[in-house]
Amino acid sequence: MRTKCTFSGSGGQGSALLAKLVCQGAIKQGLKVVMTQTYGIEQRGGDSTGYVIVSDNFIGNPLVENDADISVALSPSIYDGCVDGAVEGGIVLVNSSLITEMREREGVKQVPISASDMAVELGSVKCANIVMLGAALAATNMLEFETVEQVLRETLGAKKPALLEMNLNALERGRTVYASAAE
Amino acid sequence: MRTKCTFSGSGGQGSALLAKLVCQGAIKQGLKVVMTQTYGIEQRGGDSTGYVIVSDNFIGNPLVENDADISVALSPSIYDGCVDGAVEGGIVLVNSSLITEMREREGVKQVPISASDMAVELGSVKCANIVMLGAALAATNMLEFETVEQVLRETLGAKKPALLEMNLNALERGRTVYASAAE
Amino acid sequence: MQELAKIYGDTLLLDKKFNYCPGCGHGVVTRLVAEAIEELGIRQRTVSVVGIGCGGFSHHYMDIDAIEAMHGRSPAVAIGYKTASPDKIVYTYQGDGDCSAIGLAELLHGANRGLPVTCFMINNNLFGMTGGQMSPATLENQVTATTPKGRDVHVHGYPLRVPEMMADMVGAKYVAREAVCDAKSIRKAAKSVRNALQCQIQGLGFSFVEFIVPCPTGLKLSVPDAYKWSREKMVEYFKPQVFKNEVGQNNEN
Amino acid sequence: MQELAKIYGDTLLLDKKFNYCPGCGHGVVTRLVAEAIEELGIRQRTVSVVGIGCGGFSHHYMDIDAIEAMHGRSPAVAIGYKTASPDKIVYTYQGDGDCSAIGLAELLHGANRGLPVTCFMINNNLFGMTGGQMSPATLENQVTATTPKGRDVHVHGYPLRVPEMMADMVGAKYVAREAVCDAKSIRKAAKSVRNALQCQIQGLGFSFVEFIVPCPTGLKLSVPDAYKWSREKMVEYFKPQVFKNEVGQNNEN
Amino acid sequence: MKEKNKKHVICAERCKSCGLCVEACPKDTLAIGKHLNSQGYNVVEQVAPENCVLCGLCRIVCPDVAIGVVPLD
Amino acid sequence: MKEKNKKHVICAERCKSCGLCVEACPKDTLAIGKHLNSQGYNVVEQVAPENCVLCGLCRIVCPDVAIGVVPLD
Amino acid sequence: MKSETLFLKNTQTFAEAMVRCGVRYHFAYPITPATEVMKHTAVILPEYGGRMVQMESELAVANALAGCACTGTLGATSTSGPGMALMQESISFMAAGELPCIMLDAMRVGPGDGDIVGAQSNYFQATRGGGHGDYRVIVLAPASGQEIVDLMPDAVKLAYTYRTPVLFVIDGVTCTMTESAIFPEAHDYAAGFDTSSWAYTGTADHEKRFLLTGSYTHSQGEEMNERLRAKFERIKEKEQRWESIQTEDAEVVLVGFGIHGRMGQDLVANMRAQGKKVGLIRPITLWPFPDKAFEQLPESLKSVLVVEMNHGQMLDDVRLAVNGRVPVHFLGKTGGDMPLCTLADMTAQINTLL
Amino acid sequence: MKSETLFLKNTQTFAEAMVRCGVRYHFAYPITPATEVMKHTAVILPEYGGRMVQMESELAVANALAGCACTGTLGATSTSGPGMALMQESISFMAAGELPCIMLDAMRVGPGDGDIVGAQSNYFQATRGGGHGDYRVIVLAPASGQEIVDLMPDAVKLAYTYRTPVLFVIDGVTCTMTESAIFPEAHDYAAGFDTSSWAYTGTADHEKRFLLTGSYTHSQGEEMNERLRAKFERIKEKEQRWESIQTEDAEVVLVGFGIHGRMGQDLVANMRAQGKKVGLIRPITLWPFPDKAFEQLPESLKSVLVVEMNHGQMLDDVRLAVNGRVPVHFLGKTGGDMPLCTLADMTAQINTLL
Ligand SMILES: Cc1ncc(C[n+]2csc(CCOP(=O)(O)OP(=O)(O)O)c2C)c(N)n1
Ligand SMILES: Cc1ncc(C[n+]2csc(CCOP(=O)(O)OP(=O)(O)O)c2C)c(N)n1
Ligand code: SF4
Ligand code: SF4
Ligand code: SF4
Ligand code: SF4
Ligand code: SF4
Ligand code: SF4
Ligand SMILES: [Mg+2]
Ligand SMILES: [Mg+2]
Repeated sequence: MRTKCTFSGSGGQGSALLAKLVCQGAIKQGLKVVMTQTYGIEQRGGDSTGYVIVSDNFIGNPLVENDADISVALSPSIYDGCVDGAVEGGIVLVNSSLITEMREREGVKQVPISASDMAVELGSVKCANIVMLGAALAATNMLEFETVEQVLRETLGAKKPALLEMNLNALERGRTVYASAAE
Repeated sequence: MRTKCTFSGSGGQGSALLAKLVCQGAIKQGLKVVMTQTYGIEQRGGDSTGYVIVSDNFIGNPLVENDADISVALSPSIYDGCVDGAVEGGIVLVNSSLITEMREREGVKQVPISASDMAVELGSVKCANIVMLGAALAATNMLEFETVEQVLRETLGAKKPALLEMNLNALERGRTVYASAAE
Repeated sequence: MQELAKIYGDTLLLDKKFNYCPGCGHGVVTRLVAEAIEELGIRQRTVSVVGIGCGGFSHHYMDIDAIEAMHGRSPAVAIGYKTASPDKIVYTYQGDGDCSAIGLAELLHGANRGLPVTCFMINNNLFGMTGGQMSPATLENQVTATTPKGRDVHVHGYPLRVPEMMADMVGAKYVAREAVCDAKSIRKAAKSVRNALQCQIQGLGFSFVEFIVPCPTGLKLSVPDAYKWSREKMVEYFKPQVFKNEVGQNNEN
Repeated sequence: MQELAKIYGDTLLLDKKFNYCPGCGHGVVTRLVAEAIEELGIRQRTVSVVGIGCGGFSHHYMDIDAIEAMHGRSPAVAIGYKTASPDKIVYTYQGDGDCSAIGLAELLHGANRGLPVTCFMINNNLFGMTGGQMSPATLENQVTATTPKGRDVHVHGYPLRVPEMMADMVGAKYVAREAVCDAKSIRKAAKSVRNALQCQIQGLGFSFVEFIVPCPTGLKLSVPDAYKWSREKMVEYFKPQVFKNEVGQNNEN
Repeated sequence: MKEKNKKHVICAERCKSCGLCVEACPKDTLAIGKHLNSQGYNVVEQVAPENCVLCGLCRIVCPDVAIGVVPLD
Repeated sequence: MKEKNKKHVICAERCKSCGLCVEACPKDTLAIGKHLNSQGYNVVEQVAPENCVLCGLCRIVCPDVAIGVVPLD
Repeated sequence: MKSETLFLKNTQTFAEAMVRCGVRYHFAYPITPATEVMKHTAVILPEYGGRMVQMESELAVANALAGCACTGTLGATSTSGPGMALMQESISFMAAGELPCIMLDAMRVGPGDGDIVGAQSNYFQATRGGGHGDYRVIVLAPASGQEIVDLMPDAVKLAYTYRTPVLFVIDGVTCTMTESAIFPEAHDYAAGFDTSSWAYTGTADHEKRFLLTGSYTHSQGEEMNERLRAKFERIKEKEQRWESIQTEDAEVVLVGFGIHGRMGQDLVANMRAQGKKVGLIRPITLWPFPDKAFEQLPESLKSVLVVEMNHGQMLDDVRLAVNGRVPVHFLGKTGGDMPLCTLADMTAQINTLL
Repeated sequence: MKSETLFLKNTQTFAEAMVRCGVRYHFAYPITPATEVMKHTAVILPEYGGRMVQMESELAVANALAGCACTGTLGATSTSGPGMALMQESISFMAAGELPCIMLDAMRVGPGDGDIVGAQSNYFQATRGGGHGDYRVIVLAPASGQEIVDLMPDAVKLAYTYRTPVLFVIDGVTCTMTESAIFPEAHDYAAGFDTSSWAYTGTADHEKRFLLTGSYTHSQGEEMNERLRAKFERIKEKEQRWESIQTEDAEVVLVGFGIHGRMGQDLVANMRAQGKKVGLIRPITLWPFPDKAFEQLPESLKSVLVVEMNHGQMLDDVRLAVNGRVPVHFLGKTGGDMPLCTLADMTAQINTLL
């Protein structure tokens, strides 16, 4: 099994962290994982995308070349790229709090999730990425939900217990919301 | 017709000038001519050799590669190289004032000429090279004798009339002495 | 923007937003250079030779021709240019890394040669563009991306003072260090920019201005803190001063 | 030779004749360096990093290991060496061209870094090895192979004074300019050679000595005239002096 | 002491919310506002325009040429 | 004022006839001689050895380590 | 350091690998995307008693590296194309002087200063050199973090066995990729080599030695060149490395190094699954180029496709190795948001050749 | 300057030729055997209103040359291998920035600092480059003083037509040879080209222009590379130059450039006189390599012999051009008192192949 993921957002939305968490989960489960990033001159902020491939065998081609199985679009500026970058049959999770206009693409399932709004409800707009992570896990089954919970515990637990709580809730919220949002 | 010449001596003996005069003579006669030199790091004095090829058609190979038709050896340090560097049937003019021990090489005619002594007689040891030039012209017929006289006149005439006189004498002396020296 | 354009004239291209980080000192120096070009009326015959670094973008905001040289080589490029076109005004715009690390030889030989070209060195005390590594101007014990425990002066030497090395050079006619850390120092810096270019216009010889500017991103400080740090720490070691001024011109305001 | 060997000890290899030109100042400096190594007892742990130029031959006359670096890069090679082997004594022996033309950046950054290495710059005011071209140290209006009408300071700048540029560098602990133009100046120069190496032995920091020496061949002067010219013209512009001396040691004779 | 024929302007699109002008203003007339520009920065605004003396210090310090005092027309 | 236990030596093979020692000698005891060494240089020689004060100045200035004052043995 | 699995950016993997294999001094100057290596060694080298020394330029870096090598100590550097250009002088010097060291070119787009996205356009620079004279350095092209780790001991051994710089070339895409690699227990491979027969460590225990690459007598120059020529021939004979996959019955063989070689593994699997007879040759040493991989190409072979992240450089070496036996095609690009050909591009191209 | 015949060292001939064809600024740093060029231009350029500018290093030279080119003015430099190594950065920059200039590599022996005697070991450096990225420069290899003179107008035209550095490579033996050359009347070929469409001369008469080879958007990088790729293809198609002698019925063809090509002329004459069917291909452009010269090799051909003053560099290009049709042999040496194969060596080798 091989799952290709794209996590995109604007500076500060935590798309790179999202990618990293998936990687750590994969490693925990003994899967192969490769992460690539668009990278730019340090000073320019702007959009960023983390690409992750999770697989149970050696990953030759490390590129996600417009064949993402699951794509998370956190901000409007990268929305188009996410839709175009999905594979036939792929899923795009759309942060409908910010992305208000969606465009159809045949063969690609787009699931609007008001991640930023939910995140604000949960305590901080910063955990919108984690809401999306929960949804992405629900959408793909590429990782065990518990593994990622564990990863969150390990990375945040020691340093920021309050944050951990919020993030675990966000993860759960994403998972549960996915089912209904995806009809 | 193509004549390959080697003019060798130690620093200050004027072997490069010798080569240059031959070149100028050749140009005057509308012949093709190429000069190459051994060159070293500026500061080291030491031996120097000028190679000249005079020809009536385009000179492809500009190297004198141990096939000198005529070779002038002004000092002992380069004598061996001159003998080895002559072609079968070539002539080596040996400055017997300084080169006291000669070694036989079959097929190469070696002609001892006490050029330095003659030069001293003529006014300065410095014109030993011109004595040899006269002999070389006599030995080869590669250039008209008069052409070289003319070159001397043009190069020395204006600046140093006294020197000119001496050098013309040296040239003549070399020519006449060659016949007898070569038996 | 339209409104601001009135006071800036033709040199500054205000329709292009600066893509420096918020608070970046390059923004101020870029504006000062544009203002001086405008005031001196040399826009159409001025060519900028920018270095590799964040300041490499500076020319995009001005209506002048520009050459983006290889890292550190702007002074040599400027000399070649000026040799062939002595009537043009040529200035380099280089970071401290570009100018005083990899490009030190070209800068100092350029200064010593004394051709009338102008070098501006924007000293933010680290390599901004590549992500905040130590530069020759990084202070003792300062933590950067490549000095995780602070600059160890026993391994990497003390911060390098550049205009000081030009003191003895006859061909260098205007040499100054300015700070761009508050309104007052910026006003003074503006004067040095004009003087340096004036020095070239008058054909006197080489001119050089170093600007102490903050790089909030590289310093990993808030903008106000970065300015405060520069005003306090940087200016203490790199003392602003006019080392040499042979510009005959009387410069008011 | 055998007899002279007695007074020189093991460092100088007197069975190798110097292949410098008659009267060449490199001969004197080479001897002074060998004498200092001998006196300081560091022969077996000394490594010479020579530049490209006539002085590149200097190590052949000493029983020490040597590295012939690329043109101008000796200080960087020495720093790499010293980093890996701090217990060794490493000195560079470079011409003025090697050291102050192509190699200026490596020299100055090396000096500023302050690692205990020693650089000797033998300033004969031109490129000797390549046949007498202008160097950074060539005097105003001096005729050389590449300045047939004399050095035009408006094109090629004024002669470059090197140790002056190190004045401000904390890491440079011994900095001097000496002349090698007569017995008296040679005696003084000998002291600086020792001090510079002593500075390294004590681990204080970077040390540098420039030597003003004549190159009769390049100057196209007789040996005595070349010395006279250096004593008069060179020493006037390049004033011998000890710029910095932080060597704790008391140095007699 | 407002100078005549001049006015204070802010170019919202250029502002990067660095706060330097806020710090520099001798009359505390400036503050970072709530409005986001297209670059995503909260634009600075004059909170007490009546106090502005048109001294131009904000212009001097602004690294983004986003603020200043201009002739009235 | 000759120092005892010392003598003046010239290494003929190393001398390059530059004349610097001749110039430097305070007692004018040195001169370029007629003898050619294998390098082709006229070797310097002591023309008035009796005047030599073994001061060693010739050694100091010689660029070819060809001359000097050495212990008697 | 015990054996462990780390999930790192491949530049960091490079740093970890070289330090764990014996590199103690890392001389460098920042340049994207190589800078991560020095950032990492600045942190870890002190733990090993070593040091990351940031120099003022790549010229100084390369010469300090040479100086370090002269002591017999293993040093390294890491840079990208513009920096590599500035190191050419010293690389020629180290090749001539037979000085061992480890280098990394984290390849980015050129020419000129270029862009920071990945490329493979320094193939010529790496394999033919831009320095002076006849010389070669060993060039290794790992295709993954794991291969960086696996090749490092070899790199150190090659550097010392042949006394030569060993240059890793890794495209910027692979460099900035993050993946897992299993690190074996740390081992100082350099320490296993006795350098006392050549290192310039002072005359206490050996006769005077000197390193000359110039100002010798003419005959010494020829000797040096003949010695090097013989060494290079030896390396060519013994040290070619490559990976071949299913070439035995292939109709088309894909040739790619680094990331394209890695993608080729997937490509072969995909196409074989469709019954298409495609094979792969992935050069691991770029110099010596694995000519031997091309010696027994099967009768079935119709053509070869070279894919590079440049405009055709290794292409020359492949054509030299194939020597006219079958047509050699090329697919390559550089620059842009997607600076390399995708698996889809490669697949499409191969389909036209089958 | 009227037409005249001069008997000069070929380095001086180079200086005269370039100045008579329009070079007004010569930036250089001394190095044997190229120094004669700058010595000569220092004397003659002022007479033409130009200037020889001695810089502090080859790095500075190459960058000053780029700056000069930015004004649209024809500049030149001359150096030898170690200096060429230091110019690689800027050559890549000029190629990327499409800046015209004239350069000379008076080739001496390497690697490292090397010896001052002649060599041809910078063939790779010249044709493949040691700079960063995918780029090429036009490389001309005259074989005599007269050919230097004859190629110079072409060189200037090529530099401006294609906006590219044009590099002459001449081995040190040929450089230091003295011979006659007929100079046609002086003519400023550069003046014939209108540079106003691209030169960076200030915005008085054009819209803002800027020269970028980096820090562009990714897509600009790809555009630059594609533009250059197309230009290089155009040059390859249109600008191959070579001399072929009696190849029509040859059994062995000798391939050599520069001095070996020139010696080959004698060799063919000698061997043909003996009834031996030997031909010669003498590449005059090394890049683009004259592949076309090898297109119609005769049926009679048994083998090709490449002779170089190095250890086999052009050999690659010849093998690529021959592409396996006949065996390609190599004869070459570098260094030593006689740094090249003699006519006798070449003749002996060919006799074994006939
Ligand atoms: C030859 C070379 N080496 C390294 C780099 C990478 N590089 C780009 S910008 C830069 C330094 C930038 O620092 P600085 O000059 O201080 O400018 P800043 O960004 O701080 O304004 C470096 C090292 C390069 N482009 N070329
Ligand atoms: C990169 C490079 N450029 C140029 C040269 C040629 N070169 C050899 S020595 C030298 C200069 C010598 O002058 P200097 O350093 O003053 O030493 P000197 O011979 O005068 O003692 C030059 C330019 C070289 N070897 N390498
Ligand atoms: S990184 Fe620093 S220097 Fe570069 S734009 Fe940002 S603040 Fe300015
Ligand atoms: S050329 Fe000058 S520096 Fe070189 S050895 Fe001769 S005198 Fe000395
Ligand atoms: S003009 Fe002066 S008073 Fe008005 S906002 Fe700006 S700084 Fe404040
Ligand atoms: S200084 Fe300029 S950019 Fe900063 S907040 Fe004020 S107006 Fe905005
Ligand atoms: S020791 Fe003194 S007195 Fe004797 S020869 Fe030498 S310089 Fe003259
Ligand atoms: S100084 Fe030395 S080399 Fe010169 S003449 Fe005297 S002994 Fe001979
Ligand atoms: Mg900086
Ligand atoms: Mg010198």
